Amino acid sequence: MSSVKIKLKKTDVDKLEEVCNSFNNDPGELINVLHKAQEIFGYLPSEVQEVISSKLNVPVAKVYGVVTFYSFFTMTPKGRFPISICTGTACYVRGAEKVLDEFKKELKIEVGQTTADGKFSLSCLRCVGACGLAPVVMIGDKTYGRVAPDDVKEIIKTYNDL
Amino acid sequence: MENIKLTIDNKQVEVPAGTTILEAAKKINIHIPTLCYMSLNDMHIENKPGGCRVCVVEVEGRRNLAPSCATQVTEGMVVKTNTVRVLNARSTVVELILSDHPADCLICAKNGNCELQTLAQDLGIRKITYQGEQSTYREDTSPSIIRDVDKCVMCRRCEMMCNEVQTVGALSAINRGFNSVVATAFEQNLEKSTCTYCGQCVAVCPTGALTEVDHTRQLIRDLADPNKVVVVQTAPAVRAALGEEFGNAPGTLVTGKMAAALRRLGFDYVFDTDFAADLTIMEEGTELLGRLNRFLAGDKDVALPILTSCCPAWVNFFEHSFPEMRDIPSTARSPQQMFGAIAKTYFAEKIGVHRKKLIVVSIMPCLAKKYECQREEFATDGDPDVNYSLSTRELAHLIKQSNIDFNHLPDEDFDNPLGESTGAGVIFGTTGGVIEAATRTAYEIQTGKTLKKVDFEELRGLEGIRSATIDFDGTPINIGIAHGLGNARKLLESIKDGSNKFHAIEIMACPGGCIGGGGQPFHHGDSSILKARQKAIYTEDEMKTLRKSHENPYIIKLYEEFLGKPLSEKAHQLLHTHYFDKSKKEIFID
Amino acid sequence: MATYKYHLLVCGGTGCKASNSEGIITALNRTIEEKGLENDVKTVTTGCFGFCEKGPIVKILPDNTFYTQVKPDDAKEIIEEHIIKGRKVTRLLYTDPETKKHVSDSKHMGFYQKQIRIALRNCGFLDPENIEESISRDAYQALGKALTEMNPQQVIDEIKKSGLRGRGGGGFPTGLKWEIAAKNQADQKYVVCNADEGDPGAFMDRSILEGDPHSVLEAMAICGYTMGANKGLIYIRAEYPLAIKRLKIAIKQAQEYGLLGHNIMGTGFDFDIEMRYGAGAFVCGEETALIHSMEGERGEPTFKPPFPAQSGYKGKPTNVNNVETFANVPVILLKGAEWFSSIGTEKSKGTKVFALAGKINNVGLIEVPMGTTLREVIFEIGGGIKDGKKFKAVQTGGPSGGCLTEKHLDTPIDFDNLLAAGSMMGSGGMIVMDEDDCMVAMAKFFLDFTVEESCGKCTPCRVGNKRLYEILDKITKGEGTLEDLDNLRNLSYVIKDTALCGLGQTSPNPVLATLDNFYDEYIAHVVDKKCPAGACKDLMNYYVIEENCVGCTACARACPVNCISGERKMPHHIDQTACIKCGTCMEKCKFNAIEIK
Amino acid sequence: MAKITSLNDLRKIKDDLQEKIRLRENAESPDSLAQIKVGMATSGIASGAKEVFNFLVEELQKRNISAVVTQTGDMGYSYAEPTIEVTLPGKPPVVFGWVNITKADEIIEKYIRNGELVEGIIPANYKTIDE
Repeated sequence: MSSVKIKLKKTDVDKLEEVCNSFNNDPGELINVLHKAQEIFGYLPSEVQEVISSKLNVPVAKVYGVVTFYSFFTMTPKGRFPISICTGTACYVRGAEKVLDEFKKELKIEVGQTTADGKFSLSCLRCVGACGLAPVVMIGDKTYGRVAPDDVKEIIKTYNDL
Repeated sequence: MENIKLTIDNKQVEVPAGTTILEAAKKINIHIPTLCYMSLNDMHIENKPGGCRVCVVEVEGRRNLAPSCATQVTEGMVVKTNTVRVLNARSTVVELILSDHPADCLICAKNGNCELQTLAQDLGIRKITYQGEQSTYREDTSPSIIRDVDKCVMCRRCEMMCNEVQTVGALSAINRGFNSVVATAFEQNLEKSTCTYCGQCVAVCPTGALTEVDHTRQLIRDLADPNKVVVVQTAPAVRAALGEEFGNAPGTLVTGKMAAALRRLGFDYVFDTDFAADLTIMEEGTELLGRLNRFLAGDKDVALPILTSCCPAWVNFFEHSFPEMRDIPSTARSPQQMFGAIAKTYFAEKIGVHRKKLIVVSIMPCLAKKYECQREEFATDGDPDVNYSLSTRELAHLIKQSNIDFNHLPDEDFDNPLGESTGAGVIFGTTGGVIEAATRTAYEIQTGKTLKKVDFEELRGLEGIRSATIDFDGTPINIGIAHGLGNARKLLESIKDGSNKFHAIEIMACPGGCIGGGGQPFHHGDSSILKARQKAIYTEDEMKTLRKSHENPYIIKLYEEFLGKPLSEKAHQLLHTHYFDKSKKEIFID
Repeated sequence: MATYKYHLLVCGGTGCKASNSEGIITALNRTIEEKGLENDVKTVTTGCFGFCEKGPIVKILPDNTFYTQVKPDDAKEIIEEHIIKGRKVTRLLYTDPETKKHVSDSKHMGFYQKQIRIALRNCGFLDPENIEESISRDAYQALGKALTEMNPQQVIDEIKKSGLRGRGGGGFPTGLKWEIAAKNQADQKYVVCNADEGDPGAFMDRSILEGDPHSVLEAMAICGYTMGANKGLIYIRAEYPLAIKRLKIAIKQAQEYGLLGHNIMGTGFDFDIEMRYGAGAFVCGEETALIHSMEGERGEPTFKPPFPAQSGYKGKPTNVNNVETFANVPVILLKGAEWFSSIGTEKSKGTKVFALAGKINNVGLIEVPMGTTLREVIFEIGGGIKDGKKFKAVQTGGPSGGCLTEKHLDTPIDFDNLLAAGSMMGSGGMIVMDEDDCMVAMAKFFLDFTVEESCGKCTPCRVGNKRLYEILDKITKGEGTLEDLDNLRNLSYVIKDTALCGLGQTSPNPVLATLDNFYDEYIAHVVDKKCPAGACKDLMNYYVIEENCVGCTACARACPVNCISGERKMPHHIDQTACIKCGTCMEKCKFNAIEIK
Repeated sequence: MAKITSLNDLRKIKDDLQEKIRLRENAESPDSLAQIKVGMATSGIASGAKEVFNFLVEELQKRNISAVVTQTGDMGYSYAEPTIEVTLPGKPPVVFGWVNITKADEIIEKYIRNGELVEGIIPANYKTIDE
């Protein structure tokens, strides 16, 4: 958790409050609100959680408790090209771990981290349901199937050139 | 309700439907060990997440073991609480907890009072088979409470107290799996949270994960310093509980022994917060009558009901959660702070000591008092009116450290002039007491008549929210009482939406009032202890010859010699305060 | 209305979409337009065909020609050759791995031959975004029948009689569950569809929702009718964007048609459905955790009783079934309980969908009658083990299940047989492993999953599984002892016996199953410090085969830690104490002179 | 779209819509339906196979006869084109030659509907063409 306070854009805060209102500021809708908030901001910094807490009248500790419970929510900004490696069983037995290691090696970051230039972030997914293509890697919305460790360099290169 | 027959460890027992196996077993003196489970049944407070799995038992016909705290009995159920399977499972579970727990028992604040330690001892655990990674967290020290989260066993009692009972919401379970723990938002320090320092989390924590900030070392140094005059004040609830730390039955009054012990510890003056409680009644009662009379005279702008302000956790609570209502509570400072202000002015002058050389220490059943005496507005030139505050538990430790045989001490009296009090001051220690004390005085001042009976039974009890109407010689005065901040919140909401019309309200942050404070000897979930303490408080009141604050001769003298009259300018300066809006969150917006 | 002579079905399931099935449709449509065939040929985006291994799939009707691994570039040829000239594009046909012959009709493919598709009946057949296609295939007929011709108890009785059991893992009789929920009186009740499929390697629920959303919506309404609920909630993984999109479209269309909402089909029955999103927590597959999650809380399970049927969502009676269970319901009502119960085994009726994955030729989604043997599934439908390797084990039931071996291959699959064999049905993940898979590492993989997904509420799961994982980790690193094996077993039993919810109670299953079936492999790791499958990196050593080494020094120059030494043109040597087992030497060696032992 | 307000409504709509996927439904259960293959190699098309094919598809639907009409490549009877192969459920396939619209109509009414044989059968040692 970084202690650096970030500034939120007024328009984004307005949008977020709008989202809360659209759910009638119902505390029971916390998870739906968090989903929308993450769509707006890309991640859920503490400031965003504070806004949601006061709108929904849910203690911010509890908001944080919920955010840290679900792996889908993140408090660190994702890279411009978020890389997710499926580590479901089907991908595991077809060598996902080696692919993951290769990404770590190439990008010099660990799972959950973002490269210094903000370009790539690395995360793991549990089964995207494309087991026929195992091992599967997703970069943004694009899915790469049957990825071999040797392909990793090439894949990263296509994005580095963007 | 229908009864259910079952067998536990080959013994028949009949209990009402809805009873748990744990409760049914207790009925026939089978004590199944528990850890996360806690019930203060008289307060309707219960923690039953079924998470620790220490209380598992074998139920015939069931595939796996059943948590006895959460499993309700059924007709003909056959339960076994001590088979090899159960014992192996139980000790393995405790070993697992221990495997993720620091083994620094000898120097832990909870040593000897730790429920996990007792459990490990009772189960005869001699080694931890499953060793592995232990979780580590940053320690958090606030003015009142220390969080050593490494020792958290995820019983969730603190979380339940903070959220369900107190509705403060400073704590929540965070993360998941092995990394889950109870913490504050963003794992920041308590100081940055909405924590009121009520200390109820500390009161229920089974281990050393939540403890109070300890001032005994500092006190020992101050007592030894020949250049300092050290004055102590003791809150009313302390005398009703301190004895428990020395093996006395709950509810044993140890007022005299406590005074004797304090004197043996080396305090120069042993005074009583009860004196300041009487003073509080004078100020708060007068303020109440002032507002009331303006209201009765038709003044629409007057803020009613008046709310008591002697509980510091309650003050923190409304500053955080109801800042818009901060003109309603009485401006009277708490007895602790009134005492400090008078000690460092009136008394310091009297004995001719500069206030900076006078150390005022308080013994409180409370952890929020540690924070309260550090509030900037309660200091003159950086010198706090009350230097620091110790809990009942810390005092007990100190007495033990100083080789004092507490139980064989003679009963001694407090010193004067700040040691004299009436029964009204004593009952501040329990829920309903402050308002009863205020009523005794306000009634006589308002009506000019003497009360025939000073006991207002209608204001007493342990129900979370109570109300009563007192006849002030023809004028009905509506009084509301809430203890536990969750109940306070309900009462405040009802005032806000206009569904309740009270003239005066007493609020205490802790369930039971100060007798159940966060600094008291641990009740370990036994609410009969709280009841016994409450009874003791009323007994002490009854034993007093003077039972109304305005009859305290030293109070009368204080006004004559120093303050003038209640709400005088001097009284305002020394005995009243103002409140802050702490609800603002730091959210930067571009 | 144009009478199409051909329907070209293109799989729009997630797997095929990931391989650009959308591009295929665009290309097909473009060619159709170019050739002026708009009135003769219609393209349809359907749900998953199941045969994911060979996706993207394009199926041509009416002749049932099944084209595999189609690329957008193939579109032109398909239209020109197949549609215009009536000649099949042979190179796109499926080749039977045994006979090496092309198979044109999916009905003659081993993958489909043994399947009976009930839950998947419309997947790969209908356009899931078009309610009319569903209606034409009897969607909402069962609901209409229930509402007009049956009372709630009759519906429940029919479901009970069918023998349908929950497909989410527990196998609880569905009709009984409905009956309990119906009996609890309340002003408000809820029907919840559990679409938070969490098994890594199971994707049947997603495929049903993507391919046939209306069958689920209809079944939820039927369930609502039986229990007196007028509100349905679908709890779905946020990671399933396509399923979410199609569900939303389906709900909207059903509302527009008056098949959901107020006064359905004029019967006075109201029922509406909303979506709730999961956020990545496996434990939310457990119904109490799921309900807490829908209420905006941490998805921690709570002790039952009270069961959701008594006190569920917002404290109201709630019935939770999973997607596949619901998908079976409308067919049962239309075709009758007797028809349904004629399929399957004595105690497990109907079919089960499995996600077949791992080291198998035909990865995909299959639906087989209960009682089909593992051998049939793996070797007939699945086409056997990939690359001609040897079958070693099959993991069923995901992280909660166990590994079954050679000796279980002829076990007919049903709820009870799998349990008896030390595994479980789970939601239907079936991962096949070959000789290269280390079973200790496999158990560790599943425990890693459980540790990460444990909610942390109860001690055995929070700490116990972590300790299991640590012991397994030790063993795979060659640091395990025989005592560790005993400890693994004891701890596993205690966790099973004491954990709070199904996730915790079943989490040691992979450990126990591998201990039971592959004890030798554990012994090899612990005593011989060897990994027989050659999968545990720490137990492998690289050696130079002296006869093969020509002393070219390529390996020595590439070694990042300089642990290879030797004279030029002389056999080299690897210093085992310094080797970091990176494998570079093996990669660089052109003479096969490096081996792993 | 008007709302469906009764089960009968739903059934009616279903019947109306069924045409749209009849082709798919029929393909699902080929063994229980008449199967008609039209030889549509270049020579077949030149001799009018396309018209026959269209006629069969449309007329069978109009006359509410469930059948699967597909096209196939060269059947090997170029002398008799256009040729069609008709397989009734449970019967061996029969090939008809010199099929024009009139002939096709006759085949539908007599053979497909009633199983009566029509002139023009090619009695060769016929082999089904399939990969």
